[in-house]
Amino acid sequence: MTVQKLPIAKAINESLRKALDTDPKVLIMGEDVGKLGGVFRVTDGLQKDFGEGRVIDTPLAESGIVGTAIGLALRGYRPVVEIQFDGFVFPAYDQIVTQLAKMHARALGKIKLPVVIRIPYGGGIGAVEHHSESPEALFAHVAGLKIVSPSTASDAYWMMQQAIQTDDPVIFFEPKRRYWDKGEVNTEAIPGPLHRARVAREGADLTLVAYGPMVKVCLEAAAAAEEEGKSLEIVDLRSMSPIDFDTIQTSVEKTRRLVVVHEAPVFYGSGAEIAARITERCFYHLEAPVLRVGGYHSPYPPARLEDEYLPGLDRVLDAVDRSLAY
Amino acid sequence: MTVQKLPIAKAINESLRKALDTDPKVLIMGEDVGKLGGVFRVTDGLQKDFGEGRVIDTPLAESGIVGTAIGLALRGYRPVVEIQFDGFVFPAYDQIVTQLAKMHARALGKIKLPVVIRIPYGGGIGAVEHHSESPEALFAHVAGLKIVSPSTASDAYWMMQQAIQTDDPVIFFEPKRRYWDKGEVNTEAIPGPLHRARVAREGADLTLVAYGPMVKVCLEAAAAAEEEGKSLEIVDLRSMSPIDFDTIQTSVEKTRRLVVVHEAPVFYGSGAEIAARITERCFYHLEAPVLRVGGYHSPYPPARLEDEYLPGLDRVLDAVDRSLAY
Amino acid sequence: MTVESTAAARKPRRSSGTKRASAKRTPQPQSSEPPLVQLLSPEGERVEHPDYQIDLTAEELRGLHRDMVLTRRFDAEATALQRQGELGLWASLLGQEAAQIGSGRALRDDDYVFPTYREHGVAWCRGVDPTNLLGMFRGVNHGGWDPNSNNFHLYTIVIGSQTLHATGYAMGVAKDGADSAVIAYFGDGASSQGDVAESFTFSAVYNAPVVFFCQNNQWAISEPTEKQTRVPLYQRAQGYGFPGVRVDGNDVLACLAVTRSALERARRGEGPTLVEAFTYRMGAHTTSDDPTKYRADEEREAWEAKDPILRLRRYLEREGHADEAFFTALDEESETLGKRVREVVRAMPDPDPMAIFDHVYADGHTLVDEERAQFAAYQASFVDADPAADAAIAAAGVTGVAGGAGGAGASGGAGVHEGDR
Amino acid sequence: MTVESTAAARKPRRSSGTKRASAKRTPQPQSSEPPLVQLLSPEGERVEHPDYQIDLTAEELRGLHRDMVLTRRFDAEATALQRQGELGLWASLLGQEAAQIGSGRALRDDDYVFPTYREHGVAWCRGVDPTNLLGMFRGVNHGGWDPNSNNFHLYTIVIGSQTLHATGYAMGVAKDGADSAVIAYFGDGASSQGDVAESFTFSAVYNAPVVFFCQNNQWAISEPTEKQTRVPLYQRAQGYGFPGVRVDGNDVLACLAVTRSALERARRGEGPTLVEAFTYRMGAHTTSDDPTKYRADEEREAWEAKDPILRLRRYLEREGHADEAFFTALDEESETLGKRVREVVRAMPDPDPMAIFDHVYADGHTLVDEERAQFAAYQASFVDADPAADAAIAAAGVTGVAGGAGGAGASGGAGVHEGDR
Ligand SMILES: Cc1ncc(C[n+]2csc(CCOP(=O)(O)OP(=O)(O)O)c2C)c(N)n1
Ligand SMILES: Cc1ncc(C[n+]2csc(CCOP(=O)(O)OP(=O)(O)O)c2C)c(N)n1
Ligand SMILES: [Mg+2]
Ligand SMILES: [Mg+2]
Repeated sequence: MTVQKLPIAKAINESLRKALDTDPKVLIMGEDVGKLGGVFRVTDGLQKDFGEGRVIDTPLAESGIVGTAIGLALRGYRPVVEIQFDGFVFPAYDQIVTQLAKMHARALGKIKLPVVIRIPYGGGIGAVEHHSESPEALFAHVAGLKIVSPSTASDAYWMMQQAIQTDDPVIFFEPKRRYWDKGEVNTEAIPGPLHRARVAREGADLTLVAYGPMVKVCLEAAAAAEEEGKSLEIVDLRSMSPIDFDTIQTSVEKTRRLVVVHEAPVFYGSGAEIAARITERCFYHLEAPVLRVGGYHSPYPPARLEDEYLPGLDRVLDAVDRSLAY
Repeated sequence: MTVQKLPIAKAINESLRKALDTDPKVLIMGEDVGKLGGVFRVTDGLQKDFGEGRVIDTPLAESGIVGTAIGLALRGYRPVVEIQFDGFVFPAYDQIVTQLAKMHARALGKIKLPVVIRIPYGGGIGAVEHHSESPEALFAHVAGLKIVSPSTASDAYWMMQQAIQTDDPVIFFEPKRRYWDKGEVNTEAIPGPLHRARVAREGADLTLVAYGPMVKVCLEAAAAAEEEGKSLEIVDLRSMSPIDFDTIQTSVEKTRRLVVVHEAPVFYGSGAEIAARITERCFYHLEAPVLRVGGYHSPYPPARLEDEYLPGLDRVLDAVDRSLAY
Repeated sequence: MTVESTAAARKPRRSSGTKRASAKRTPQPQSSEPPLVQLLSPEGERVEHPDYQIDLTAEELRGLHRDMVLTRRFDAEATALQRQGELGLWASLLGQEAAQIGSGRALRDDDYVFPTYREHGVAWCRGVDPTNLLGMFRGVNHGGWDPNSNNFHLYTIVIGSQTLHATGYAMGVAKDGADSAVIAYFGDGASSQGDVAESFTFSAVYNAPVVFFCQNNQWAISEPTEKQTRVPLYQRAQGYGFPGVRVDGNDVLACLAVTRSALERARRGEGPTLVEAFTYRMGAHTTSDDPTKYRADEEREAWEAKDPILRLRRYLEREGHADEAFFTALDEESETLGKRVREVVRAMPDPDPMAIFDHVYADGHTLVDEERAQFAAYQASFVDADPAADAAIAAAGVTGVAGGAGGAGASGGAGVHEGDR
Repeated sequence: MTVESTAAARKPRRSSGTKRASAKRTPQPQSSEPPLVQLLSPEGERVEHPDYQIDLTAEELRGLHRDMVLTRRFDAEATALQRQGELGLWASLLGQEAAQIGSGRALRDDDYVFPTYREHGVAWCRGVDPTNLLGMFRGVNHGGWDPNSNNFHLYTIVIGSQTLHATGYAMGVAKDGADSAVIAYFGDGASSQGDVAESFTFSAVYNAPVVFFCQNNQWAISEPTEKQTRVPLYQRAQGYGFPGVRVDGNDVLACLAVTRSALERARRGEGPTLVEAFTYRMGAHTTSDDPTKYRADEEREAWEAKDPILRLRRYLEREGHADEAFFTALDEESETLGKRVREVVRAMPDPDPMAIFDHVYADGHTLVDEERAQFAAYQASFVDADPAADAAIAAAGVTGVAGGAGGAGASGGAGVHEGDR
């Protein structure tokens, strides 16, 4: 039997290990990914076992990391790049947006860019500035990139496998405050498609859509709501580009109410896209406007304020109540 | 009398000239802004009249341009930075997002960053790659920045005056394919607030929201629709952050239908934010879902396809018809 | 179009000690001027350099001349086609032929090239059909040739980005244990971009087999090189721990010798080299540019005297390496090339609008599929009489004009606006 | 807290020709090792350097010692406070006191500093109350001191960014015709960032009065300097056209002399200088880091012998510049400082949640206003019995729980979940 109970960080580690093991073209690159194993130890032990030629400590330059990963991909490698924290991806933004995302189309399909960019993201770990952000919308708007985020150990393992196998650039957002949450990983079960949403809990009265770190909060909210006699369905989005609108639509046609929850600021966030499109698809089904719960239009606050800033159980249930009140 | 008929590019030129003239702290910086006057001649003649100390040709490095503009602002200057084309702002993205946008908050208000970043944006000029993009959503999601775009010569003149006077960073998106469109500029009339939307045409049956280059398309669509007996109201948004939702709401409460039009890709675009928020605000007023017309989820195509890619009269009217059919 | 492979590029670097009759040792430029590797004077005289020897046959020399002449002819044709409205834009390499042909002919087939948007001469050396280069300037694609068929990457417009791609590619070459090398082209303006500096860092740290070939044509659109640097650009390499050399960019022999030496160094596993080819942009930045706004005619005139093609021609004639028949035949070949380019470009069709949705992803994306289908239905809606259109609408799976529950209304109503397209 | 201003920093660079008794000319490091400016040996002996003289009074020397000791004490206290849970994180400067105090004391009041996140010693020299530095590490703000009150900019976490701010600021200084200078701190790791390279380019081209002070502490978290560069970092400057100098970063006198000289050069309008202070990060990268994962204890031990504080103390003692009473008093002052820091930090209140909405913009933003009001109403909704809560809800202008037409429903229903908070 190949079922193990693993923390999310370890599940990713195992998935990277397997990829390194099975495909000699897979490389790990990033700051401190070698001996240290990354600041979150996600690449722990990999350099020791696969060598400095496969697990590469890079100079401290994100544009350089992504830019050289593109070059390596052009040479036939499959680099898996680590950006140390969400707030440090921006020096690489130009390479990601103008080169990585567009080069396949620029070449009319003649070259492929199988690059995975791993980004530990989100807040809740009491960190200093730039270490707690959720910039997924800034990538999802850009054609040519695929954007995913697991919420469970199993998804962490399998989605990483699939991301590495994908011939397109994938930005893999890792919910850093869930790194230590354990879950079962079956390393042999064939997973569903990378970009399909998952109904994480069935319910009848309202649909909550969330991804990454907020899935857990929504599950807790649903448990609390149940005690009040409200039945919430939870869709774990898993992929922010593409978005599996069909699964959300099916759920909303049943529950007739939708609340989207994410850590990222609401303004121009992924909730907006989901609200707009689901409202279009389910116009005659919706009993209430799609409501959004997320970050405010402010810089991510200092750690002592993050509990107030981050959507918690109460903020989610507040939105649920507001929706149900329509 | 101080009313002149000016092309938009010239209106901005006049506005920059006035700012240089009245405030010795105002600087113009960018690639080729000096002798050449910029590739669109928007800064034409300014270096000749104000000298190399005020109108500064910079090295070819966008991060450096914005980063040094931040330093100059900290020293008390008010830099107006030109990014040569929309697609070349990304090397500066880190400085804009992690520094320019956040520094005022980081200092708990003790320092101010009055930096204007001018970006000629959008397509329709038959250009090569990276010269036709509309990246406004990638900035509007970020707190600490203000995002505006004029659609008329008068707004070009006055909004630039106001942007320069603002103590916050402003990204000033200039609709490059409208640079040569003329309009009346009254250089003495006191304008409305920078971030207030403008009803560009009154109508009864449906509201079109647009900004920058698409306002003209929407006005033409409204004229065509009128011949078919449909009365369209047009809101020129003018500001993408903040968004004047009140003006849109007032319009939609009257017309009960809304279509948002922009050149940028629809997916995660500004139309999503407007659709989500207006649906929330006007849930019981809307007779149809808010529809969006914009770019596709693909890289901006080669010039010979841009007429198909860019929302034109027909695409707008198609959405109008779809909305009215509900 | 086949491109003559200049065999010289395969010769060992130090072939023999024999000197050409005309070779003489000229003093290197004074110390106030940065040292410049030159093997052919503007007057077409061979000069020797202690570090760079080259010994080409008459045929090889004629080959270089032919490359430069045909490249210039192609470039002129492209400029003309832009004037005629066949291209939206053209970035001329006029004046930079020696830098491009010299460096391009130093490459082996298995080397890999990362160009900017102006390396038409290098493309020529790689055997890329020059008409392929015109697609992006015509606006029918963004490049679109297969980089791997000639080891010539797509043109990169975002200044400096490609230097990192080249470095990464070279890191891969080293990993593979191959002995080929990579060359990255960039301009004097590009030298200011952070990406270029990062490529220096990465290539030095990983000892990547890459040659950075900077064509310092002294202008970045309207900005002279003084706006980018206080010191000659080749000096930058030293601070990153690898050698930099300045070469006369209008001297095809020197460019060939210096690039070859740098490539060999890379192959030997000794890491990167920066070559600064000191040259001049004889034309406008692109056809959209008007250099009279910012530079004096005299500057251009002074550089005309250093013309790279004239220089080699003088040498060929002086040495008797080429006769009148050669030049006449070359003129004819040029005209044939021009004619062919003209014809191919004029016949180049506009892409199918549906191409907007092609190749956005290699492995597909549901939203692209959905938008493709909607677009097809929308397009089809304009041809009301055509039964295929209705089929397309149906196939797209969008609901009818009535806008049924759960579906976005289709575009049926749009037909009335057909006349506006 | 006032910080003693070391008057030495105001003295002209070349004060007199008199040499200290202990001064002797030691051979500079061999050619295989890069030259390193040193004025005080690890054993505390004064050595001379042809280019850098310094002549400090005993009082000035004691001042430097005091600065270093108090900085180290403060740093140790902060580390302890992190262990106690009072801070979320701390980035210790242990081992870098000489680099920071030496360079910090070279500054004039009207000079401007752009630090990274580790310049606690420089902050000390600027007169920034050290407890101000702790807010961001405690998580109550992101910095928040007024940069202009001590000409000490906020800590910058995004590696390298501040070098461009410093350059721009220096461009402004030059524009103003002021004779002050700017100093930008960064690390060996940061040297790889494109922004740092761009700051070299801009400062050179505009001849900006800025000193780039790189503390090469040989580690960027777990990566040794070899992962960033093949050659000593000070050499990088040359390729951008300005001087670079490597100084013994554990020698406070050398750091003072070299920085002062660079600042004076900037003031004279001669442009930027790069100073590489060769030092060692004695502790972990931050309190979150575990260096045993990646470096050997012996390395640290070797560097302990070069300790910057011990070195100056030995010199003071050898020269009789300080007596036991001085050191005892300093120990007491240290303890007082530690105590005060402890007390201030423990008393540091959490910010008001409403602060989330403060200072996002200088001139306001309607969405921030709206979200502030909604948040206030939401917060108020948890205090059901409090009439002020209802007032807040009403003031926020949101409609009632019934979700009337055109309005988002308010948060009235949330009170039931109060227990979960
Ligand atoms: C990042 C970026 N910024 C700006 C531009 C606009 N631009 C195109 S070419 C050019 C000048 C390039 O000069 P140089 O590097 O010397 O190359 P050259 O054109 O002389 O061959 C500029 C500013 C661009 N393409 N990319
Ligand atoms: C752009 C960016 N990337 C990554 C990080 C994470 N990070 C913080 S400190 C550090 C190492 C910095 O090393 P160095 O510049 O030598 O300074 P030191 O910490 O040694 O003082 C890294 C990688 C960051 N803060 N910013
Ligand atoms: Mg150039
Ligand atoms: Mg370091």
